[in-house]
Amino acid sequence: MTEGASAFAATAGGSLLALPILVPAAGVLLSFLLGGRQAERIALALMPVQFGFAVAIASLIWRSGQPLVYVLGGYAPPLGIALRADGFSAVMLVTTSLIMPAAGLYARTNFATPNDGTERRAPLVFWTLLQAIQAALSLIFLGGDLFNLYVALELLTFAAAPLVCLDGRPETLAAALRYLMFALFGALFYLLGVALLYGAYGTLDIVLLSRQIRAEPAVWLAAGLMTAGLLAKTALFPLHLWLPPAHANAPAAASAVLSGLVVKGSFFLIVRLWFNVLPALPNAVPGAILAALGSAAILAGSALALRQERLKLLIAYSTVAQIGYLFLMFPLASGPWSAEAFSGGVMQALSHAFAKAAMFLSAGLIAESLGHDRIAGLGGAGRAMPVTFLALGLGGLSLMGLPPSGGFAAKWLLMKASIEAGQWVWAVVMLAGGLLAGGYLYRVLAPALSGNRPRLKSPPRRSRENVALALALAAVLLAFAPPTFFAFLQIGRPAAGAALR
Amino acid sequence: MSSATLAGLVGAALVGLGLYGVIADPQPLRKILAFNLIGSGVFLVFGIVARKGAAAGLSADPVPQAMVITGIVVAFAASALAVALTLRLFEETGRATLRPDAGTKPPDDGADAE
Amino acid sequence: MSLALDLFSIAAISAGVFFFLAGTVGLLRFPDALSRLHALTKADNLGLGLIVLGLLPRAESLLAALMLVAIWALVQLAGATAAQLIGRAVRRKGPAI
Amino acid sequence: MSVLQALDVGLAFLVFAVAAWTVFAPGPFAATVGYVVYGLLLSLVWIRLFAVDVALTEAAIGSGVTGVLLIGAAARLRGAETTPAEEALTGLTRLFAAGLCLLVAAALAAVVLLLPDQGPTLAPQSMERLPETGLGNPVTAVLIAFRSFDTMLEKVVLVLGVVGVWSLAADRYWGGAPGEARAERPEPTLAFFAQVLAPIGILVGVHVFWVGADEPGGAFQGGAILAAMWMIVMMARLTEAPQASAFWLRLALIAGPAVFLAAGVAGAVVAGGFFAYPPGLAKPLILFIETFMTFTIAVTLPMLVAGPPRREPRR
Repeated sequence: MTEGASAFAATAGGSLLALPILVPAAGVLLSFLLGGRQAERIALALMPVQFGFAVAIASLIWRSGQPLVYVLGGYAPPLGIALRADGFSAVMLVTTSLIMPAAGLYARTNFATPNDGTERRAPLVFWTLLQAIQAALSLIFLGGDLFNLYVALELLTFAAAPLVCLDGRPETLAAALRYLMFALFGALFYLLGVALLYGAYGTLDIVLLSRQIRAEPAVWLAAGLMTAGLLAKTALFPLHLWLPPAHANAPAAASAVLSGLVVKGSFFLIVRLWFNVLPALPNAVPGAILAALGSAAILAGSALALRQERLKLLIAYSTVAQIGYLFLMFPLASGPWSAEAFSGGVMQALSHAFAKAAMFLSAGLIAESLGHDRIAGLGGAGRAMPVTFLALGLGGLSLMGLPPSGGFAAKWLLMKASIEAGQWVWAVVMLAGGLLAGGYLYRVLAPALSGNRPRLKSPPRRSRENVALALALAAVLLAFAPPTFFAFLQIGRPAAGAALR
Repeated sequence: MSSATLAGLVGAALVGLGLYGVIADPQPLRKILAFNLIGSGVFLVFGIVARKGAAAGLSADPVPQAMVITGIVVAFAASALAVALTLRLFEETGRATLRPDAGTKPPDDGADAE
Repeated sequence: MSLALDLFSIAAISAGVFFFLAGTVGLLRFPDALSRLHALTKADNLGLGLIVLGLLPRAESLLAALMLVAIWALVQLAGATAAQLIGRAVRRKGPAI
Repeated sequence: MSVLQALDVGLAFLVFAVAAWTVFAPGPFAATVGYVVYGLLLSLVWIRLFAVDVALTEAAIGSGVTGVLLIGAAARLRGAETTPAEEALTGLTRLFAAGLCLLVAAALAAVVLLLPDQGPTLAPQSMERLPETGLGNPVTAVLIAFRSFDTMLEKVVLVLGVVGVWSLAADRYWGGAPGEARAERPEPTLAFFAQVLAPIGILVGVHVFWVGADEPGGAFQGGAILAAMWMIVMMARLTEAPQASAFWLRLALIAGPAVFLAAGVAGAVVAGGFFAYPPGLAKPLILFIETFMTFTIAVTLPMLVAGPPRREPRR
C-alpha cells in the first residue's frame, strides 16, 4: 500500500475532522443522561461550536487548496478508517451548522421544559435527536469509508424517524413507520452493495476503491443496489411515497431539518458514490436514468403540490419536486461542462436547504397563528403576518428559480450545462418545473395577500419570524456567490473526465 | 461447490425472499420479519466474502466478520424501534397499517380523534 | 479400547438420533398440543442425552466433557419449564392452540 | 460428495425453507416462531463459515433477543392480523413484485458465483497489527481497535434506539417504567427457571465476554447473554423494569459509548490521535472499554425489548 501512503498522510489540522462528529455525539449522550432542561441547553450551546468547526475546516481547505485527511487511531486504510473533507463537504457542513441553530432557536417555544424543570417527553427527545442528526450529517459529509458511512446512515435514520411522530397522533405514527421502513430498505441495499465491493476489492476506503474499480458485474450490481437504497432514503420519485406525510406531519422545526438537511445527506452519498467511488464506470446511462427519474420527480411532485389542500403538505410535495432537480446534474457532470453542472447541483442542494427550512418554519408559524394550515383558509393572512409570508415568498422565489435567488443560480447553471451538452430535454423540464412551482406558490400567496385580515389566535413572535426570514434571505444571498465560491467547490473533486482514463 | 459459495447462494435467495415479503405483505410485523430476512441475507454475503478472504492462518477475514456483528446489533435496534412504532399504532387505532392516506388528515381532525 | 469406545459412541449417537427422529415425527403427526409435548420431551431428554453420552468419550478435556453435560442439563431445565408453561396454557385456553 | 458437503446442502435447503415459511406462513405468530428457528439454523451456517464470533452474535441477538421482541409483539398484535381488503395487493402487483425479487436474487447469485475462490482480504494486515493491541482474537481487534470508530458510533445508535422507543410513550407515562410490574406471587415454574438459570447465565455471559479478547466471544455476545438473563428475571416477574427517569439507568445506557468516546478523545491527548491507544497500554484500556460496553449492552437490549414506558412514574 505504499502508493496509497500519500493519500493517508494526515494533513495538518486533519484532527479537526473528528470533532464535528464526536462533539455532538457527546452532546447526545450528555443530554440523555442529564435530561430535563439540560438537553436544550447542551444542544443550543454546542451549535455555535459546531459552526466554528465547520468554518475552521472550510478555511483550512481554502488555504491549502487541498482536501483535509485524518486517519483514525493510526490505522491507515484499508484496515482502518479515514475521514476526508473536500470543498463540497465543507460547504455542506457550514450549511448544516447554519440551519441547525435556526431550527433550534425556532423550536425553543415549542420544546421548552416547564419552569419547575420537570423532564418532558417531547423536549428531551427533540433536543437529543437534533444533536444526533448533526452528528450523523457531519459523519456523512466527512466519512471516507463506505461501511462507516453505513453506520452514519443508520444514525441518521434513528435520529430522524422518531421526530416525525413526536406529537403521537396516529397518522404521524403511520408516517414515521413508513419512513422507517423505507429507510431500513435503503440502508440494507446500501449495505449489500458495500459487501459486494469489499468482496471484489478488499477495501471500503473511497480513495483506494476509486483507484481499483473496474466496470465488472460485481461493481455494476453494487452500484445499482447502493444507488437504489440511497434513492429510497432521498425520496426520489417513485420512491417518494414516504416523504410527504412524514415531513408534513412532523413539528415545523423538525420538518425544516428533515426536508432541508436530512434528505441531502443521502443525496450527498449518491454524489460521493458516483463521482468519488465510481468515476471509472461509464456513467452516461446511469446518469441519464437518474436524471429521467429526477425529471419525473419535478413534474409529478409539482403537479401533486398543486393539488394539496394543506400548506405543509404542499411544501412537502415541493420537496419531492426540488429533489428531482438535484439529479439533473448526473448526466451533465462529465465532460468539459462538468464543473458548471456540479456547481449547479450543489447550489440547488444549498439553496433548497435554506429555502425549504425557511418555508417550513413559516408554515409552522402560520399554522400556530391561524390554528390550521388549510390553504383555502389563508385569505388575507399575509396582511396579518407580513414577515412570515415574506419569508415564505422569498423561499418560494428560490424554488421557482427566479432571480435573485440561489435557486436561480442553481437552475441557471444546470440549464446552461444541459444546453452546452446538447441535452435540451433537461432544460425543458426545468422550465416546466419552474412554471409549476410558480403555480403552486401563487395558490398560497395570492389569496394570502388579498382579502380581509383574519383574526389570529396569537400573533407570531417577531424573533421566530426573523429566524425564518434570515433563512430565506440566505437562500436569496446565495445568488451572489462569488466565483471563488465555485472554485472552492472544486477542491478535492476527482478530475472531470476521470471516466476517460 | 464450496460451503462458502453455497452460503452465498442462500444469502441471495434470502434477499429475494425478504424483498418479496417487504413489498407484498401489508402487515408491519410481517414486513419487519422480512427486513430481518434481507438483513441476514446481506450478512451472509459478508460471510462468504470473509470466508473467501481466509489467509495468514485465519480461516476467515476478520474485518467483514466485525462488520456483520455491528450490523446484527443495528438490525436488532431497528427491529425494536419498528416494533415499538407498530404496537403504539395498534394501541392508538386498533389496527396496524401503513396506508399512505393515513397521513393526509389535517391536524385538527387528528386532535379530535385523540 | 478405542474401538470399543468408538462403537459405544456410534451406538449411543445413533440411538439419540433415532429418538430425535421419533420425537419430530410425533410433533408433526400427533393430534393435539399435549401429546405433541409428550413426543418432544422424548427428543429432548433421551435424544440429546444419548448424543451427549456418545460424545463424552470423544471430549478433548475434562472441562469440555463437563460443558457437554452442562448443555444437556440446561436443555433439560429449559425443556421442562417450556413444557410446563405450554401445558398450563393449553389447560387454561383449551386444546385449540 | 462428502458427508460434510451433504450436510451443507441440507442445511442450505432447511434455512431457505424456514425462511420461506416466515414469509408465507398463514399467521404472523407462526411466521415469527419460524423466524426464531431460522435464526438458530443461521448460526449453524455461520459456524460452517468459520465465523464463530458471528455465530454467537446471531444466536444471542439475531435469533434470541430479536425472537423475544418479535414473539412478544406478535402476541400483543393478535386481533390486528386480518388485512383489510383494500390493502391486499392485486395479483398483478404480486407477480410484478415476485419478478423484481427474482431478478435481484438472480443477479446477486450470479455475482456471488463470479467471486474468486481466493478473494481479496485484510486478514494479513489484521494479523500484522494484532500484536499492538495485545489481543488474540482478530475480530475483537477489528471491533475495538482497527475500526473502533464504527463500534463507538454503533453504540450511539443503540442509545438513539432507546430514545426513539421511549419517545413513543404517552406523555403521562414519561419517566415511568416499561413492562409489567413485579408480581406479588410470580408464576412458580417460570420463577424457578429464572432463579436457577440466571446465576449460571451470568457466569456464562461474563465468561464469554472475558475470553473474547483471545477466543471467539466478546462484549456483544457476552452482553447479550447477560441481557437475556435480566429479561428472563423480568419475564418471571421476579423484578420489574426500572423507571425510565432513573439516573442510574440513564448512566448505564450511555456508559459504554461514553467511556469509548472518552477513551477515543483521550487518545488524541496521550497517544497522538483520536481513537489511538498508547503503546503497551492497549490491552488494559481495551478491556476497560469492553467492560463498560458489555454492561451497557446488557442493559440496553432488555430496555429495547421492554418498549416505551407504560406506567405512571413514581416520585
